[in-house]
Amino acid sequence: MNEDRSLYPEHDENGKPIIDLESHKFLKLWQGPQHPGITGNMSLELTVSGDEIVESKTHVGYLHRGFEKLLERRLFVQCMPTSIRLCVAEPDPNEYIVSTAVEELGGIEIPDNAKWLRMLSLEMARLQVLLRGVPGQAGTFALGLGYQWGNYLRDLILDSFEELTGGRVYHMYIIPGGVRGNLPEGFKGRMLEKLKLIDEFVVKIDKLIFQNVVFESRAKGLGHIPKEWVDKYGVYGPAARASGVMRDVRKTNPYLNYDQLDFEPHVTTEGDVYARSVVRYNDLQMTVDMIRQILDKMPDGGDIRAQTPNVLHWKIPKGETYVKCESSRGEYGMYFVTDGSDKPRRAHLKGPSYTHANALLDKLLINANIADTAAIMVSLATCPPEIER
Amino acid sequence: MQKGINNLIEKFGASDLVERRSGLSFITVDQTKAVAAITHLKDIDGYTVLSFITAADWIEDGKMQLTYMLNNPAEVAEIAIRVMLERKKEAGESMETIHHLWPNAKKWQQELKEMYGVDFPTSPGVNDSFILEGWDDMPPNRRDFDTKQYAEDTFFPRGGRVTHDPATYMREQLDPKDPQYYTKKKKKDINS
Amino acid sequence: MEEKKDKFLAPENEVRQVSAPDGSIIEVDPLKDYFSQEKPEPYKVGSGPVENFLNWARAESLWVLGFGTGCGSIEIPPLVTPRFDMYRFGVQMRATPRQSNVFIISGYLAIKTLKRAIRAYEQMPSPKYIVALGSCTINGGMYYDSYNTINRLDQYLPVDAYIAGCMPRPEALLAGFAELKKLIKAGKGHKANEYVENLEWYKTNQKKIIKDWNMPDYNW
Amino acid sequence: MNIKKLLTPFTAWGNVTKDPVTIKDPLNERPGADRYRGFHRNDVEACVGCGSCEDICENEAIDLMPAKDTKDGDSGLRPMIDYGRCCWCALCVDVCTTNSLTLSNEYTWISTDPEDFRYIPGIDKKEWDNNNDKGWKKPEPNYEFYPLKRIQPSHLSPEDRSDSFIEMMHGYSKDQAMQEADRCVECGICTATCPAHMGIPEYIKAIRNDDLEEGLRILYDTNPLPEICGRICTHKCETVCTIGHKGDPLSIRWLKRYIADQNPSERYKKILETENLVSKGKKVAIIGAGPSGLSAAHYLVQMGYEVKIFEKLAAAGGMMRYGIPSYRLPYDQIDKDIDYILSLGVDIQYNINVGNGEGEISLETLGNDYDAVFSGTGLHLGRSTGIPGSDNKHVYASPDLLRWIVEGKEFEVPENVVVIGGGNVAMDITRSMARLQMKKYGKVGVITTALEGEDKMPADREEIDEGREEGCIINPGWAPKSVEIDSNGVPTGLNVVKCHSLFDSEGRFNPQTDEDNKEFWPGTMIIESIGQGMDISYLDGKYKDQLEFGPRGRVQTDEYYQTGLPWLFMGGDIIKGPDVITGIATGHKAAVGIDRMLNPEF
Amino acid sequence: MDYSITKFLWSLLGLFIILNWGMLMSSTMRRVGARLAGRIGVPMYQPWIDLAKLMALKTWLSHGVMYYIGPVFRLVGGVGMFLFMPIIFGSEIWSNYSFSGDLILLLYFQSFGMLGMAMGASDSSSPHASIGISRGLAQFAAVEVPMTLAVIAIAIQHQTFSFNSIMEAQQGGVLNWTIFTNPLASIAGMLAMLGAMSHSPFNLVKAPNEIPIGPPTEYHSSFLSVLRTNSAIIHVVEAALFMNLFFGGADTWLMYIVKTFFVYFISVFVGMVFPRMKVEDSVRWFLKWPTAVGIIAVLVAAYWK
Repeated sequence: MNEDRSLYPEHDENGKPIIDLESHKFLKLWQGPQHPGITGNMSLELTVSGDEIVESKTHVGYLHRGFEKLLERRLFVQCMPTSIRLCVAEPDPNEYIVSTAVEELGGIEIPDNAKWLRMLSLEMARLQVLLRGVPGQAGTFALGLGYQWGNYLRDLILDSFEELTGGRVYHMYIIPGGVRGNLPEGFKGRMLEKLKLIDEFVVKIDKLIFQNVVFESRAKGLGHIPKEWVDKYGVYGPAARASGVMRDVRKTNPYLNYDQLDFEPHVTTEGDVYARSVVRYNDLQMTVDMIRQILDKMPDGGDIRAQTPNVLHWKIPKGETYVKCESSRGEYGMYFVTDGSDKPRRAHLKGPSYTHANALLDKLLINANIADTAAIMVSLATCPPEIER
Repeated sequence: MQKGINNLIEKFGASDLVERRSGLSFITVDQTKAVAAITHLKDIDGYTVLSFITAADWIEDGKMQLTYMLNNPAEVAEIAIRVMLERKKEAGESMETIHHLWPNAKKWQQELKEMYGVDFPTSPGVNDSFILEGWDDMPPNRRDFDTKQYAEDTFFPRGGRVTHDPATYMREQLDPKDPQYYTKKKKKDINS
Repeated sequence: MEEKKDKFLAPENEVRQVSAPDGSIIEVDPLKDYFSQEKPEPYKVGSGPVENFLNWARAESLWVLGFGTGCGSIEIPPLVTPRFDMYRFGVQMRATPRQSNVFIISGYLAIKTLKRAIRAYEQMPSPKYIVALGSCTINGGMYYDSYNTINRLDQYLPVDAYIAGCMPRPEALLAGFAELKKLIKAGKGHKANEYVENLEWYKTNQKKIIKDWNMPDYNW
Repeated sequence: MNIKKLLTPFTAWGNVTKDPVTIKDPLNERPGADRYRGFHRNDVEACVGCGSCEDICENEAIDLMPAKDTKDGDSGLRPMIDYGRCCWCALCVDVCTTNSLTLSNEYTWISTDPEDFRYIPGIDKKEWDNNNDKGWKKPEPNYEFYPLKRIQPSHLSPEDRSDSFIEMMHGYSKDQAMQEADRCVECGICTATCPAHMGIPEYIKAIRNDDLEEGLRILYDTNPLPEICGRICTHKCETVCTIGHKGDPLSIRWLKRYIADQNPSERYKKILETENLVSKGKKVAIIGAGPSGLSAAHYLVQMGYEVKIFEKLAAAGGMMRYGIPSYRLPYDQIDKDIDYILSLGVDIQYNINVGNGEGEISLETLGNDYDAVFSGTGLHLGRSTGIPGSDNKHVYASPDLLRWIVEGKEFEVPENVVVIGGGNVAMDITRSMARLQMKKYGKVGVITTALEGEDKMPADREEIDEGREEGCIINPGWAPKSVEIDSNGVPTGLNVVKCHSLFDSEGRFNPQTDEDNKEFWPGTMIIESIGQGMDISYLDGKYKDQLEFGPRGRVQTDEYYQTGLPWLFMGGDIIKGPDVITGIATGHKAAVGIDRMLNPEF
Repeated sequence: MDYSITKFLWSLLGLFIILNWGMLMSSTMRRVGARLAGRIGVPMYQPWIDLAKLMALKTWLSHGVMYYIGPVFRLVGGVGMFLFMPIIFGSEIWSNYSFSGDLILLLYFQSFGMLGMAMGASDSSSPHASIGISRGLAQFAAVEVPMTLAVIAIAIQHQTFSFNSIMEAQQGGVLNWTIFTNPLASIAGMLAMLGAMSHSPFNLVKAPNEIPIGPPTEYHSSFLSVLRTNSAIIHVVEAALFMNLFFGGADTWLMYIVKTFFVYFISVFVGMVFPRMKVEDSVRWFLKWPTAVGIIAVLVAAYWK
C-alpha cells in the first residue's frame, strides 16, 4: 500500500498519466458488461500496467430505459410500477420517494398506520440488501460462503415481503396515499423468528469475515476515501460514514416515524473498504434492531390509505419538490415537478451510485490492483440502473 | 428563512422563492449570475454538497429550466437554484460549467448535453456519449421527442392486438343500425 | 469516391498505420484483424442413439452465461444459493461466453446491451440456447414505449423458451430450465442453426436499431 | 500474523453438520403467498367490462375483447391480458369497479411461442381459475382508488320545504361538482344505457376541466332540455354506473344540472354556435310541445327545417310542466330550456288540439300542409284501479290534480288523503298534496300505498325518503280493496289488504294478497296514480288502417319512429317510456329519421 | 505378452481409474462445499456429463497452433506426473514408470503443464487469459521454492530421490510418516501444496471476479474437456505426490483413495473459509513463511545427517 507508485506511469503537467498503448507497456482491459466481477450491467474501461490500473473510466447506459421520459407520460399512480424498477436490488425507496413526492405536491396526509408499514417495508428492503451486501463484500475476494448463507436469509425476507406485499422482488407496496395492505395474520411472529436466524448469521459472518486474516489484509487500506472527498465527490450513506462523516437521512432529516425509533448509525474514520464493510455490518445489526422496534411500536391495524382523488385523473397543481430517503447505499432522492396536469412534468432520480460510480470510482481505481476493482465497487454499492435510469 | 437566501435575493437578484418545507427552498437566479451565486453558496454559506443538476423542459413557455440542488449538511438545508434558459427549437442551449466546483458536476453536464441538448462548453468530456450509444435523433428528454412514436417506429411491437371502447361498443351492439346518429361530426356536416 | 468516415467507429477500431520494429509501415485494420469475417455454417444435427445420448448430456449440463442483461438477473443469485440451488439440476454459471451454452436474457435489453448480447451469443459454441425472461422480451413489457429498449427479442436473437413474469421467480426459472431440458432431449434445441440460416434477416433487424454497427457481421 | 484471526474462520466448518436448507421440489412445493400477485383471474359474471383496468394499466397490457352479450350495465367486453406487457402490479385489481378481477398465486408459465401469452381471464380457461382463495385481491376497506361516497348537494330541510313549492334541491357548488365529477372512471357504460346516449363521461370530464361551455355543447349534442333533465331525469345511467357496484353511483343528474345552471341562457346561442341557422325550406309539423316534440323541434330546426309545434295547452312543456310539481322542477328552468329552443326559430301555436272535432286541426290537414309530421302527444289520461267505489267523483286521477296545481285551479284540499300508487308520479302527488295540506292545515295527512314492497317500489328511493321526511306516510305492500263511501257520497277511506307477492312463478302479474291482514286508511280524497293512458283519437279516420298497433295500443314504428304512414313519425311516451329522457331520445332520433327521409343524400 | 506392453496397459488402466476417481472426487468436494453453504450441490455424476457435453459441442474457433497445443501440453503435464509416480507402494503392476530419480522428473512435470497452458493462453488473444497466466506463472514460481526445499529436505533425510525409497522409509506405522519424522519439511510442503492445488486463497490465477476463468477464458468444447480431464487427473496426482512424500504412500487402492481424498480435502478445508489473496501478496507469503520453514527444514535435515 505504501510503495511509491508515482514513477509509473509518468504523468504530464496536468497530472494525467501518459499512456501510449502502442508501447505495449499498457493494456486496455474492459471489465464488463459481461463480466462476473461487476455490480450489475455496467462496464469499466481500465488501462492496466501489469496488474495495476493506471486509468479507469466508467461506462453506463446498458440499462438505460429512459425512465424519466417514461414517467412524463404516465399518470401519477402509473408512475409507481414503472419507477420501482429504477433500482432492482432495493425497489422500496423508489416507491417511497415517488409516493411521497406525489403526496406532498398533491396535499395528501397519510394515516399513521401506513407510516409504520412504510417504515417496515423500507427497513426490510434494507435488510435484504445488506444480507447480500455485507457478505458480498467478502464474495468479491472469492469468499462466497457468507454470501451463500446471506442469500438464504435474504430469501426468507423476500418470503416475508411476499406475504406482506404480494411481490417477491417488486413489491408495489407503497403507493400514493398509503400502502396496499395491513400485516397478514401471524406476520410479526414469523418475522421475529427470522430475525433470530439473522442474529445467528451476524455472529457467524463476524467470525468468517471480520475475524479473517486474509480478508483483513486485503480490505484494509483499500479504496481509501479521505474525509474531504465526502463533500467534494458526493459520497453518501455508509461510504460517507466510513470516512467519518455522519450521513444518514433517517437521522438528519427524519421522515415517516423514524424520529420515534432509537438508533445510532455507526461512524468510523478509516475510510477504506474494510471500514465500509464494518459500517454496513453495523447497519445490518441496526436494521434488525429497528425492525424489532417497528414491530413493537406499530399499531395493530388501522387505516392503510388516505383517500386520494380518483387516481385515473388525479391532477396536481404546478409545483416542484425534492423528496429523499436513506437507502442502503445512501441518500436516495426524487426531484419531482408537476405542471397542473395529471402527469408529472419531470421526475429526476438522484441515487448515490451516480456520484459513487462516476468521478469517485474513476479516482479510487487508479493504482489499485485489477483484483480489487470488484471489491471497491461493491464497497461503494454501485447500482447501474440508478445511474442511467 | 434558511441560510443564504437573503444573500441570494440581495446580491444576486434571485426571485420566485418557494419554500416547499422547512429546509428546502426553490429559487430562480438569472443565468448570468447563477455560477457566481452557486459559488457563493458553496464557499460562504456552507452549501458544500451538490446533490444533482437536472433540467426540466417548459416547452410552452419557451424555457429550459436547469435545477442545481445544493445541500448544506451542517444546517440540514437545501436550496434548489433554478436557472431559466431561453429554450431553442433545435436544442443547443448553453450554460456555464461548474465542474471546477465539484468534479462530479461534469457527469451531470455530460448527461444534460446528451439527454437535453444543453451545452456546457469547457466542461471536460461534455460531448462524449454517456448513456446513449449511436443515438442520432433529437435529445430524448426534450419535451417534443415522442418516445412512444419512436418506439413504435423502431421496435415494432407485436401485432394482432385490438381493443374496444365500452361506450362505443355498447352503442354499436344496442343500436346496430345507426349507432353514431347523435355524434357531433355528422350534425356539423348537416349544418354546413 | 471519398470514403466517408463512420462517425460511430471507436477510435481504436479505425484503420491506422503502425510502424513495425524494422522501420516499415504497416496498415492495421482492427476490425479485420481482430475478428473472423467468415460467414458461419450451420452445424450438422446427428441422429440415432448417440445423438440421443449427447442430447441428454447437453440437457443435463446447462452452463449459463453470467451476463445480467436486465432486472431479471437479480433472481439469479437465489438460484445459485441454498434456497433454490440449481446446481443439483446440472445448471451452472459460467463467466465466459466461450464456455456457456445457455444465455438468459433477463428482461429488457437496452440497445447498448443488445449489441453486447449479440456478440456474446455469437461467441457461444453451438448448440446454444436462449431463455428469455419476462414480459419485456415478449412484447416490450413495461418499457414498450421506451426509446432505448427493444420490444421483441425474437426479432434479433432466436429464443428457445419464454418465461412469463415481471420478473419471473426463481421457481419459474427452474421450471424454465426443466422445459428447456425437455426440448433439448426431444432434439428440438437447435435454434442456433436457425439463427445461422436466417442470418441475413437477423442482421437486417439488428442493424436497423444498432445505429453504430462498428463490428463485423458475425464474430465468434 | 494474527493467529486468532487465522483460526477463527475455520469455525464456519461447523455448518457442515447442518442439513441443507434447499427446497427439495421447488416446482411444486412453493405456491405463492396468500397475497401473491400471480396470473389474472376474472369473475366474468361479476365483471361488467367497464375498462377501468385498461385505463389504469401503464403498460397498455389490457385490451377489451367481446366475450358476452351486451346488456344494460354490462358492455359484454372482457379484459384480455397480454403477458408480453403486464408487470403484475395489480393496479387493475385495485381499480376494478366490481372487484371481479383478481390475481391468483400461480406464477409459472413457460412457452416456446411468444404469441401464447395473451388470454382473456375467466373465458380462456386456465388451471389457476379455481384456486379462488389465494392470490391478490383488493385490500381491505378504506382502500379505494376513487371516492365511493357521493357528494350530496345541499337542499332545503324538511321543515323549510314541507309547505312550499320552491325548488328544494340546490345545485352543486363548483367544488362539489368537481369532487363528484372526479369520481367518474369514464367507462361510458352509462352512455349506452341512457336512452338518449348522452356523452356522459365527456361532459363529466368537461366539469373536471372546468370547461362548462364545452360541457353544454356535449349536452346539447343529445339532449336539448338539460335543465329539465338535470332535475327530474329518471337517471337510468346512475343505476348502471360502475362506481355503484361498490359505492354510491355518480350523481350524473346533478352534474348535468350543474353544467346547465352555470351557463347563462343568453350565451347559449353563442356557445352552441346556433346564431345563424340556415333553412332548407322544408316544413315539419310537430304535435305536442312535450319533451319528444321539443327535442324533435330542436334537432330539426338545427338541421334547417321550418318547424311548427301545435300545443293543446296554454304553455309548452307537456308533462314536464303539467305533471311535475315545481319544488322539483321550477317553471323558470322549464322556460329556460324551452325558450332557447323556440328562439332558434321554432314556431308554436298554443291552445290548439289536433283531432277530428270542432275547432281542432286534423291530422290530414297537417299531412297535406307539411312535409312531415311528428306526433308526441304523451300520456295524459289517468288509469283507474277499478275497485269498488273508484268511480266516485272524489276519487281523482293524479295527472288531473297535478295539472290543476300548475294551472292554479282551485280545488278543495281535504285533511286526509289516500294515494294509490308507488311510482314517481304517485310520490309527486303525495308530496304536492302534503304541501297543500301543510299550507292549509299546518299538518300533513297523506297515506300512500303501493302493491310493491318497500324494496321494489318503482319510485326513486330519494323521492320516498324525502316524502317521509316531509311527513307523508308511505306504506307500501298493500293492495287496495275498496273505497268506503259514506252516505253523502264522500269517501271516508280506503280498505286495503296485505300484498305479499306481485308476480307468480312464471313472471306474470298476479298479486297474492292476504285477506286476513287488512286495514282501513281514512281519507276524504282518494287519488289513483297507477299509470297513465294515452289519447290517440286524432288518428281515427282514414289513416287508422294504414297504421299497425302493438301491445297496449301503441303504434308500431321502425327504429326512426316512422309509422306506416311515411310522413308520420311518432315518439315520446306514446311509443316508449314513459319518461322525459326517452321522449327526448325518440324526438332526436325521429328528427334524424325525418331528415333522412326528406334529404336522402345525408 | 511383452512386458513393456503389459506395463503400458496397466498404466493405462491406472490412468483410467485415477481419471474417474478424480472426477468423483471433484464432485464430492463440490458437494461438501455445497453442504457447508447449506446447499445440496451437483449430482455425483455431473463431471462425466459435463465432459460428454463439452465433447458434443461444436468447435469453430481457432487462435493458431499454440492454442491447440496448449491443452495437450497441459494434459501431458498431468499424465507425466502420473506416469512417473508409483501408484501403489510395493505393487509391481501399479508401479508405473517410476525409477530412482523420479522425484526430480516429477517436479519438472509439475511446471510442464503450467508452461503449456501459458503458451496456449497467450495465443488465445484474450487479455484475461494473458493476465491470468502471468499471475499463474508468478505464483507458481513462488510455490516451487518451498516445495523444492521440502523435497530437498526429505531427499536429504532419506538420502534418495526415489519415491519408492521415500515410501519405503515411511512404512511400519503412522509414526514413521514424514509428517512425524520431518514435521518442518512437511509444513513447508503442505503449505506449498495449498498453492499447487490452486484453491482459495491462492487461486487468483483463475479468479472469475476479475478475469473470467483466467487462462482458459477462450477454451471451449473439446479443448475445455481436455483441460477438465487434466484437472481431474492432476488433482489426484498432486494429492498422491504429497501423500507419497508425507503420508506414507498407499499400499492398497483403498488406502490410495482415502489418502488422496484426505490430502485434497486439506486444500478444500482451507480454501472454503478464506478469500483469495492478491498474487503479489501470495508470492510474498510463499517466499516468507513456507520458504523460511523449508530452509530450516533443509538445514535441520542436513545437520541431522
